[in-house]
This record gives sequence, structure tokens and C-alpha cells, in this order.
Amino acid sequence: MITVLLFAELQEATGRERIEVEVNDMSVSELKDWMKRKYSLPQIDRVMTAVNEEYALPTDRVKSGDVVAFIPPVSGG
Amino acid sequence: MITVLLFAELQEATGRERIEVEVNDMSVSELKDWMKRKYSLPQIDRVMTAVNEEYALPTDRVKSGDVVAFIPPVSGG
Amino acid sequence: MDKKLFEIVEDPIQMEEVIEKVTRREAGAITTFLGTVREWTNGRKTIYLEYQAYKPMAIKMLAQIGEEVEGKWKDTKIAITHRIGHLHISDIAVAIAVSSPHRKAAYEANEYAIERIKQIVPIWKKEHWEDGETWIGDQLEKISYPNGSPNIERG
Amino acid sequence: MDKKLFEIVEDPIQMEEVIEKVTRREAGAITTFLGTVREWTNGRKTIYLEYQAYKPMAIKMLAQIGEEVEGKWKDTKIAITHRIGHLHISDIAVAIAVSSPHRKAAYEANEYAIERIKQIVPIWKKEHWEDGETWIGDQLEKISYPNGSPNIERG
Repeated sequence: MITVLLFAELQEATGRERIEVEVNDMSVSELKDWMKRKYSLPQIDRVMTAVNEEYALPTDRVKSGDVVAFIPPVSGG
Repeated sequence: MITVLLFAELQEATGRERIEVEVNDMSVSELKDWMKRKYSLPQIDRVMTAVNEEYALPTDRVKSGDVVAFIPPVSGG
Repeated sequence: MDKKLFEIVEDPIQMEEVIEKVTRREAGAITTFLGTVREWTNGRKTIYLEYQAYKPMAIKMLAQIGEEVEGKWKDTKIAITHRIGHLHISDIAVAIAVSSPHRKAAYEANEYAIERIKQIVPIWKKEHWEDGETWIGDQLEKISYPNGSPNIERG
Repeated sequence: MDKKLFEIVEDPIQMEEVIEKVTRREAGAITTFLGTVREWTNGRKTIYLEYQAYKPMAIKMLAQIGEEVEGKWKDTKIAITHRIGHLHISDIAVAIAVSSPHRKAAYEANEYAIERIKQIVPIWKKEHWEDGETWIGDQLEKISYPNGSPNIERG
């Protein structure tokens, strides 16, 4: 099981802050594609991904127990 | 009569903060030369001069009632 | 690196406290940057802002910026506090303090830090305008990830 | 120009007060610079410093720097407080705050102001070292009047 965290516009688009996904061992880009279809999130294409609080590449693998956060363009400061 | 104000090293070299000089209408550089001889102040050559709180040129005239300040290299900040 | 140097808070930022964290006997210069809530942006009036953070990762990224700064500018020390939640006009959203023996480094390191905050720290701002609301991202401001700059480091 | 924006004081500088003077609804960025008393300079240990000012002219010159800044960087507002008298290690000698709608101008204007203070404001620092004392001028630090820069303006 993977925990997915959603913030800002993604949180509002889905109405969810946190989603548990019943998959094991997929790539970040496969997970994004799955999220895009399942929650109708075209904007996820321009979103960074963090795995366990570190920025990740599209080819990085996500495994059971990981916490994946989708990071829309940041606007702090 | 001209009032001369002295600061920092000039104040310590002369032991004076303020000198009344009994002259009228001389140039800034003439006043400096006079100060240099009278108080043995060779360092006055590298000092700026302010007349009535504005920086002045060596050729500016100083008249009775003016307040002349000798401004050693500044080191604020 | 002292964890308290990098904080995400919900209460008003006390500038003096952030400055104190970097004050040192060997420092002759301290620069600070305060990001405050501006009333007008591109002709639209802001009523208030809402900041959200992915808090544990945001603190990590602030600490990473601190390491970058102290690597690039020798003998600097930096502290950063970012506030989240509901902010009004003129409230301080972020405070950065840098101390250094000499002033040039203190200015440069401070400006570098705010640029990096705007690139890599997972914090989001929602503008509540007079006539609507929007999460701010690259569609309205500058592109947030120029040249893919969040420096992904491989473990 | 508000006279209180430019002050020479003898008591400790309260940073928050200087910042408050430039805080405005239209500002999104406030930079500050604090010049603090450093313990070591070129291998010599400072015990304390003594600052002296030609006070009325120093305030005038600070105000002139303010005009220069606000002329060069549109929509900036600046406040400067310089402390004189007896200062110890880590005490704040000078505080500069600049507010601006955008951060770039706030950094640039702030750095310009401290450079100008070191050129034209009649304030002098006497270092009390472990082993002696000296009035600091161009013999020990940088030349104070590069290119005769005190901008003598003819009336």
C-alpha cells in the first residue's frame, strides 16, 4: 500500500488530502497516469513528485510503505 | 567670527571640540592652512570640510557666522 | 545543523527571534528579508492569503537551502521561518536572517535563499481576491521550476 | 521626507521599530541590514567601540541617502537609524530597512544605502582593542572618499 498526499489545487480538485493506493512497485510516472485517469487530474502532468520527502524522478520506483506527495508549482516566500 | 567644529582624531589632537576663529571671508583651503599651522595638524590635508552642514570645496568662501566642520574620513556603519 | 534554525509556524513571526538565532560575536553584518502580504498584485486587490505547507518536507528543504548557503558563502549562518495559515495584508509570510563577518556575503546569501525558497520548498499560497480565489502557481507567477531546478539528489 | 525616518540615537536600536517605519500595504518585500560590532578584525580583538557623530549633519546626510534611494528605486521606502556612543560586541551600530513592492529593489537599495553611509555620513568609529585604541579612517579600512564621492552639490 502506498500513501499519496495531495496539496493546494490537487487537494481541492479531488476533495482529498490523503489517499491510500493498493499497489506495489510502480514508477512515479505510472502512478501519475493512474491518478490522472482515476481522479481526472490533467494538471498532474506539471506537478513534481516527492517520495518519502525527497524530490523524485518519473522513472523512480514506488514501493509499498512509501509516502508519495504530489507537489504543485510552489509559491512560498 | 567663524565657528570651527572638530571631530574624532582632530578633536583629540587639539583637545578641542569647538574653536571660535576671529576671521572673516577666507577660503576653505586658507582656513585649513591656518588650522594646520596653528594647531600642528598635518592630517587636516586629507580631511573634508563642511560649511553649515554641507560638504564644501577648497575654493568655497567662509564668512562670519558660518559653522565650519572638519570631517575626517568617516567610518560609520 | 540546528533544526530550530528552519521553522514552519502558524503564529505571527517575531523578527527579533529570527535575528537572534544568527547573531554571533564574529558577525559584523546581518541581513534580513521579510516577505509581506501585498495588497495589490497586477491590478487585483488581495483580501487575505492562505498558505499551506507539506510541513516535514518544507523544513527539510529549508535546511537544505541552509546547507547550500553555508557551502557557497563561507562563515555565514542562516535562519528561515515561514508562516502558514491565514495571513492579512502586511503580515510577514517569511523571514530570512543571514549573519556574516562581512556584508557582501550577507546580502548575496540572503537573496539566494529567497530565490531557492520560491523554487524548492513545498509551500503554496492561495490568493483570496476581492473577486475570487486562486492557488498561485506557475500559471500566474513565474515558472516555479526553471530548468528543473529542484536539484533532485539521488541517494 | 519624514524626519523620523533618519535617526541618530544613543540607546539600543529596536529593529522592530525601524521595520515598522517602512511597512506599507503596497510592500511585498522588506530587507534590513544590521551592522553589528564584530569581535575580531584583521586578527585584532575588539573590546568595545566608541561612535561619534556630527549629529545634525549626519541626519541630513542620511536623509539625502534616502532621497537618492527613492529616486533610483521607484516605490521604495527607507529608514535608517545609527547608534552612537559606547557599543559592545554584537550590539547593533546601524539598522537600515527598505520596503518595496518587489524584492530585487529592496536588496539593491539596501546595499546602496550602507555603501553610501560609509562614504558620506559624518560618523566616526574608535576601536578599543585589547592592546590600544584608534580612530578608524582610510588609513585602516577602505578609502572613505573614493573618487571624491561625497557629491558636493552647489546651492
